[in-house]
Amino acid sequence: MIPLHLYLLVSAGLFCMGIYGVLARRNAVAILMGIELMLNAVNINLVAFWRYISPESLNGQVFAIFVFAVAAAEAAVGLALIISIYRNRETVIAEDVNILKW
Amino acid sequence: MADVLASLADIYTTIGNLLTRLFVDVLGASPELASGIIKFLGAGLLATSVLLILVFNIWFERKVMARIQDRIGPNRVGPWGIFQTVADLAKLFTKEIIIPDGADLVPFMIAPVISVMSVVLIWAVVPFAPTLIGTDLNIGALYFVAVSSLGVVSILLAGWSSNNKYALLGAFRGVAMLVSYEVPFVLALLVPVILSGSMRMGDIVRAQSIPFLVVMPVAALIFWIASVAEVGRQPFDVIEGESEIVSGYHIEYSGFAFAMFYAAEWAHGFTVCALMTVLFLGGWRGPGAEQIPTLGIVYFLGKTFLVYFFQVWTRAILPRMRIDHILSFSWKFLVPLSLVLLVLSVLADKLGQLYIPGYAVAGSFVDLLPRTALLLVVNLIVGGLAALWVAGLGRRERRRQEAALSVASIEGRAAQQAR
Amino acid sequence: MTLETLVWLIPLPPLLAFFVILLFTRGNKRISDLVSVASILLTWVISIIVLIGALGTFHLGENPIITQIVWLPLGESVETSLTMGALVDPLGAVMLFFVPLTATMIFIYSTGYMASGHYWTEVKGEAHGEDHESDEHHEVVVDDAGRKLTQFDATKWKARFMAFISLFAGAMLILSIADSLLLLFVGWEIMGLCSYLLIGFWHNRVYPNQPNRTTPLKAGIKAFMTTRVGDVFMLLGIAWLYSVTGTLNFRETLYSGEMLLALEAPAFPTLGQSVPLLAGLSIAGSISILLFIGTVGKSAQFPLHTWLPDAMEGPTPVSAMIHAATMVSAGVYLLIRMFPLITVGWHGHGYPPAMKVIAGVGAFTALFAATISIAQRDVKKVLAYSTISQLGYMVAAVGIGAYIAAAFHLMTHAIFKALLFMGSGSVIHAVEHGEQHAHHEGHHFPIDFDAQDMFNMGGLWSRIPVTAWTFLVGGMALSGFPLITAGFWSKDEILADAWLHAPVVFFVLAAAAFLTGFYTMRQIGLTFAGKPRTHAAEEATQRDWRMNLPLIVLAVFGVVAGYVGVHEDFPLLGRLFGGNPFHHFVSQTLLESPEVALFDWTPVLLSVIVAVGGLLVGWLVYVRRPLEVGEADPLKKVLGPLYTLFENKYYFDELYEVAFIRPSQWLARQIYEVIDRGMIDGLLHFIARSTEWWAFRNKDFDTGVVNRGVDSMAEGIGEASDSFKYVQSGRIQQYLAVVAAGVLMLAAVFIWALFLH
Amino acid sequence: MTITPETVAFAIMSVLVLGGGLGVVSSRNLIHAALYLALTLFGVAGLFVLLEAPFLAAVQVLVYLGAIAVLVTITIMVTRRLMGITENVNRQWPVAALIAVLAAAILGFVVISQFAGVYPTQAVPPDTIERMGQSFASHQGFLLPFEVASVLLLAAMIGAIVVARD
Repeated sequence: MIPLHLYLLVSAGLFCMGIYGVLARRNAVAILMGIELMLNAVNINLVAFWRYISPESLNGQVFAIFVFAVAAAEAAVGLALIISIYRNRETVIAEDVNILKW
Repeated sequence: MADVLASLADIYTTIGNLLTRLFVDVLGASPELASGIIKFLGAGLLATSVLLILVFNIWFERKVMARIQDRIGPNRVGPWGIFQTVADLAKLFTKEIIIPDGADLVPFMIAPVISVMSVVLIWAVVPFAPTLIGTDLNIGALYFVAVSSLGVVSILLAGWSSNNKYALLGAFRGVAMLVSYEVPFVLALLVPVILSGSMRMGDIVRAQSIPFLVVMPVAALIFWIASVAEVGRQPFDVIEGESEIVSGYHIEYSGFAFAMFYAAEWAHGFTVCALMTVLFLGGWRGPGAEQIPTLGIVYFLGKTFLVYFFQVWTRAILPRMRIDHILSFSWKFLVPLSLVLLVLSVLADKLGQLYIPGYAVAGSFVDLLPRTALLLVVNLIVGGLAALWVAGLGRRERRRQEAALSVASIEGRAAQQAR
Repeated sequence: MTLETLVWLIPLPPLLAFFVILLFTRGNKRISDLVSVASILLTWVISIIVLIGALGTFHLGENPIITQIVWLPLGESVETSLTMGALVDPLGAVMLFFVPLTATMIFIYSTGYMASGHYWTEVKGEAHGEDHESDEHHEVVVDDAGRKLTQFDATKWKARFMAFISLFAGAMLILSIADSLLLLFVGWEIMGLCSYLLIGFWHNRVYPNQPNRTTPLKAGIKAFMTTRVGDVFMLLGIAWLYSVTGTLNFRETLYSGEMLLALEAPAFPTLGQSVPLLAGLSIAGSISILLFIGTVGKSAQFPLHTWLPDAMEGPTPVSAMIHAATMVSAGVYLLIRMFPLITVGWHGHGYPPAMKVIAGVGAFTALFAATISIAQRDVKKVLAYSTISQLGYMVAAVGIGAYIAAAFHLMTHAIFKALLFMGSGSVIHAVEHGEQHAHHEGHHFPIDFDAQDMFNMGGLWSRIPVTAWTFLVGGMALSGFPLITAGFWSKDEILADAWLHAPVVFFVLAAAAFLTGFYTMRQIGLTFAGKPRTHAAEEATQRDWRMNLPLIVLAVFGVVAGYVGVHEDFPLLGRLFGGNPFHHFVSQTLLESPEVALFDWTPVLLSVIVAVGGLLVGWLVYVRRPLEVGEADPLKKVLGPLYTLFENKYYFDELYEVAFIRPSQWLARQIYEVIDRGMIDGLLHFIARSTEWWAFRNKDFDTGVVNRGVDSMAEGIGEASDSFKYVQSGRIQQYLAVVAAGVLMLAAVFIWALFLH
Repeated sequence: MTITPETVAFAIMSVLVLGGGLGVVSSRNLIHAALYLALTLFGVAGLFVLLEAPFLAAVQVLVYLGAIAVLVTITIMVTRRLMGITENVNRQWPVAALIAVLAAAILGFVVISQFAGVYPTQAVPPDTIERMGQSFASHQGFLLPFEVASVLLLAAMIGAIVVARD
C-alpha cells in the first residue's frame, strides 16, 4: 500500500510547479495552466485525505467535485478574458497588460 | 455431458478457470499474479478482437452502401470481396509515413494513437454476456463518455501538428461539433442510467427487461443522432468532408498513421452501435441469455450489427449538413429537447411511483408495463410537439425561400426587360 | 402758592430758559432773546413778591422761609441724609433784591450789545468755508505773525450766549437761596462753569500782531483753573465742617450755640505744639480760612486775582454780570453767610487768626488792585481792577467784623459796578461803530486797532451823552462822592467800622479810596473829556435803547440804594431815611445782633476828604487839560518805573507763569516723560517686546520644528510613496509572487508555532 | 512499500504528473505545454483511480481533459502571434523559483513530519457514489453548494460568452 505522504508529496510538488508556472511564465494562458496544476494538486490532496483519513464521509470527494466546477468556470472565464485581451491589445503576455499601474 | 454443457453454457468462466488453474498450478504464480495476467490477456484479446471486427465491418459497409447505390461493391478480392479490406490494410501498412515539413513531430505521432486509444478503451466497459465484460465499473456510463471525449484531443493535436491550414480548420470544426454533440449524448445517456438506477453497464442491461428503446424512444433517437455526430460519419462527416476541405485533419497523414486514424474512425462507428444496443436495446438480453451466458454474445452481436446496418443505411442516403446547421441543430434543438424530455420523464416517473398503484421501478417484464406505458406516453407527447415545432419551422423556412426566389425572379425579369 | 413754593420757583425760569434755548430755539436769535429776557423778568417778579413777603414776616431771622427735601439718603434716618432746601433770611432777602435786578438789566443790555460787532479770527485752510454762512464775505489778511486772519461775525452765536447767561443767572439764584453749604457749592460750581463758557465765548478770536496776548480761549481756561484752585480748598473746608458737625445746613451749624462751642476746639492739638503758627487756630478758624481761600479764588482776591482782568476777553455783559454783580459777590456772600463761624472766639476784642487773615488779605487786595487800576489803558481792565479792590473792601469789612457794612457795600457795589461795566460796553460799541464809519469814509485803521483802548477815545461826552451821564453817576458812586451816591454810604459804613475796630485797616482802605477816586476820574477824563483822539472816536455813536435803558435804571438805583443804610445818628439825613432800616433788617440774620457803632464824625470826614481829593487830582490831570492825540499818559512821567510796574500788573501773570504754570507744566512733562513714557510705556514696550520675542521664538519653533517636522514628514511620506508606488507595477505576476511569499511566511510561522514548538 | 502493481501504477502516475507539471512549466513551445498539461491531468486521473475514486477519475478526464485542456489548447492556437516563440519566462523567474522551492520545502516538511507512514484504515464503502448522489439532493448533504455551483457555472458560461463574443 502506498503511504499517504507520498500522495501529498506528489501534490505538493505539483502545487509548487503550479506556483512557479503562475509566477514565472510570461504567457497568460501558461499562467492559467499553472493555476490548473495547482487546482489539481489540491484535488489530489482532497481525495488522498478522503481515502486515507475518512473514506466513509463524502466531504473529500464532494469538495473535489466542487473544485472541478470552480476550475471549469474559472478556466472558461479566464480564457475568454485572455481572448478578448488578445483581440483588443494584440498581446497575451501578462507583462504587457500592465495599464492598471501607477 | 451435463457439466460439459454447463461449461459450454458459461464458456467464459470455464476458460477463465482453466487459465487460472494453468498459471497457479502449473506455473506457480501467486493467485493475484495469475488473475493479473489473465486480466492482461483478456484486455489484449478484447482490443485485437475490436480491430479485427473492423475488417468485416468495412467490407460490410462498402457492400451495403453499394447495394443501396445499386452497385455491387467490392467483389474482386476473395469471394464477395471479403478480403478487400485486408488488401487495403496491407496497402496502408506498406505505405511510407510522410511527416510534413514544420510539423510538430511529437503531437503528430501521438494524435493517431490517442484516437485509437479513445475508441478501444470504450470496449472495456461493454458487457458482451452476463459473465463476460471487461471491468464492470460502477461508473461504466460515465467512463465511456470520458474516454470518448479523449477523441477530441486527438483531432485537435492532429489538426495542429500537421502544420496545414486546412487541417487546422478541419480540426476546429471537428472539435466544435464533437464538443457540442457531447452534451445531448450525455443527456440522452442519462435516461437509461436513471431508468436502471445505476451507471453500471451490467445493471443497465439487466434492468432492460423491456428495452429502453420501447420505454423512451425519443431519448433513444436523440442518443442515436448524437452518437452518429460523435463519430463524425455521413450526415455529420464534416470533419473530413472530402469535397470541402480535402479530408480534414488527417490530411497530412499517410501510411500507417492514416490507417490508424481510419481504423479508429470505423471502430468508433461500430462502438457507438454497441453502446446503443447496450443502453437501449437490452445488450445481451434474449431468451435464455441469463441461463446460458454464451448465448448473450450472440444476441449482443446480432443487435449491434442491426444498429450498424441502420447507421450505414443513414450514411448512404443522407447528404452532408452544413457545419453551422449542425451546431445550431445541436444547441438549439437537441439540447433543449433532451433536457425537457429528461425532466418531464423523471417527473412523470416520480409521480407515477407516488400515485399509480403497482408502479414498479424494476422487476420483470409485466411489472414494468405501467411505467413503460407512462413514459411512452410522455415521450410520444414531447416527440410529437417537437416534430410539429420543427415542421412549422421548416414550413416557414420554405415560404421564406420561395419568397426570396420569387423576388429574385422578378428582379431577374425586370433586369431582362430593362436590358 | 405759599411763599415756600415761590422761593423754589425763583431759580427755575432761567434754568428752563437755558434748556429751552439750547435744545429748541438755538437757531433763532430773536426767540432766544425773548425766552431768556422773559425768564429773568419772571424771576425778578417772583423775587420781588418773595422779598415783599420776607420783609413782611415778623422777625425774619428767627423764622425764615424754609423748605427742605431729602436729596441724598446717606443713612437710615433723615438727619444723616444730605438735604436740599431753600432759605430766605434777611441776608438772603438782600441778595434776592439786587441779584435779579442786575441780572434783568444785564439781560436786556446783552440783547442789545450782542446784536452787532466783529472780531479777528484765524483762518485755518478750509476753515474759510465756515464764513460763507455769514452774510458779507471778509477778505483774508495776513498779520505780522504770519497768520491768515479774517473778520468773524460776533453775533453768530447769540442764542448760545443767552442760554449760558440764563444758566448763570439760575446758578446765582440757587446759590443765593441755598439753605446748606452743599447747595451753595452746587450753585458755586455751575457759576464757575458758566464763567469759563462765557469768558471763552468768542473762542476763535485772535488779536492780530499780538500772538501771545491772552485770547478768550486762554482767558476762559485761566479763569476756570484759578477759581478751581480756590474751590478745592473750599471743598476741603466743607468736608471738614461736615465731618465735624455732621450737617452742612446753615441753621443747624451756624445758629446753634453748642455747635459753635464745639468748633472752638483747637484744630491741630498735636501739630500745634510743633508749629506755633497753627497753635492758635480753632477748628472753626481753620475751616473759615479754607472757605476764605474759596472766596479768594472766586472773588479774585490777592493771590488768585489774575484771572479777573483776563476775564475781560469775554463779551461786556459777561463782565458786567459775572465780574461785577453776581459771581464775585458770591464769594463775599459766602463769607457773610459764614460770619458766625469766622467770628468763633471773637468776643469784641482781639481778632482770632482767621479774621486777621481775612482782614489783612482784604485790605491789601483793595490797595494793591487800586494801584494797578490807575495805570491801565483798557477801559474794562480799569473797571476789573476796581472790582477787585472794592471786593477787597468787603472782605476787609467782614475781616474786622462789620458784616452788615460788607453786605450793604456788596449791594451797592453790585449795582454801580454793573452800571459802569455796561457803560464801558456801550462806549466800546460806540467806538467800534465809529471805526466802521471812519473806515467807510476812507480813514484807514491798522488791523490791530483796539476799540477798548482809552487813548483811542476822548471827546465822547457829546457823542454818547446818555452813556456819559450814567457813567459819571456810576463813577461818582464807585469813588464814593459824598452824600448823593450809594457808594459813599456803604464805603463810609466800612470805613467807620474799620476806624472803630482796626485803624490800620482804615488807613489802607482810605489810601485805596483815594486811588479809586483818582482812576475813576482818569477813566472819565480819558474816555469822555477833551477832543476825540481818533477818527473812530469822532464818529462814535450808540443809540440802542436796549443798552441805554438799563444804564438809566441802574443809575437811579445807584443813587437811591444808598439811602437805605444811612446811619440813624447821621445829622438830618439819618432821621429822614428811617434810621438805618438796612442795618436793623440784616442784623436779624444772626441770633444776637451786634450793637450799632456810635456815629463818629472823624471817619466820615476822612472818607469824604480822601474821595474828593482823589477825584480832584484826577480831574486836574485828565479833565482840565485833556490828552492830545498820540500823547502819552502824563502819569507815566510822574510815576516813571512805578507806572510800568502798575501797568504790567506787578508782573504777577509772569510771576505765576514762572512760579506755577511752568513748573506744573514741567512737572506734567516730567510725569509724562518719566512715568508715563518711561515706566508705563516702558513696561508696555517691555511686555510687547517680550511677547514679540516669545512670539518669534514660537514662530521659530513653529516653523522650525512643527512646520519643518510636518513638512519633512509629509515629504518623506511623499517620497516614500513615490518610490513605493512602483510596487503597483501593473504586472499581475509580481503581485502573485508577493502573495505567495506572504503565504509562505505565514505557513512558516504556523509550522513553527504548531509543530516545532 | 513493497513493489505491488499498485505502487508501480502509482510510480507511473506520479512520474506522469510531476513530469507533465514540469513540462507545462518549462516547455518553450506553448502547445507542448498544453499537451503536458493534458498529460498531467491524465496522471491525476490515474491517481484518482488508485485512490479508489473512479467517479472522480472519470469526471477529471471528462471535465479537465475533455473540456479544459481542449479549451486551453484552442485558446493558445487562437492567440498565437505569428512572430514565433518568444522567451517564455519573465524577469522575475528566479524569485518565482525561489518561492516555489521554499513552498515545496515547507509543504514537504509538513507532509513528512505529520503524515509519514499513514495507511488507509478503512475500506472505501462500495456505495459511495450512490450516497454522494443522494447527498447532492438532500438538505443535510450538499444541496445548497450543489445549487450554488450550478449557478456559478451558469454565470461563468454567460460571462465567458459575453466577454469573448466578438
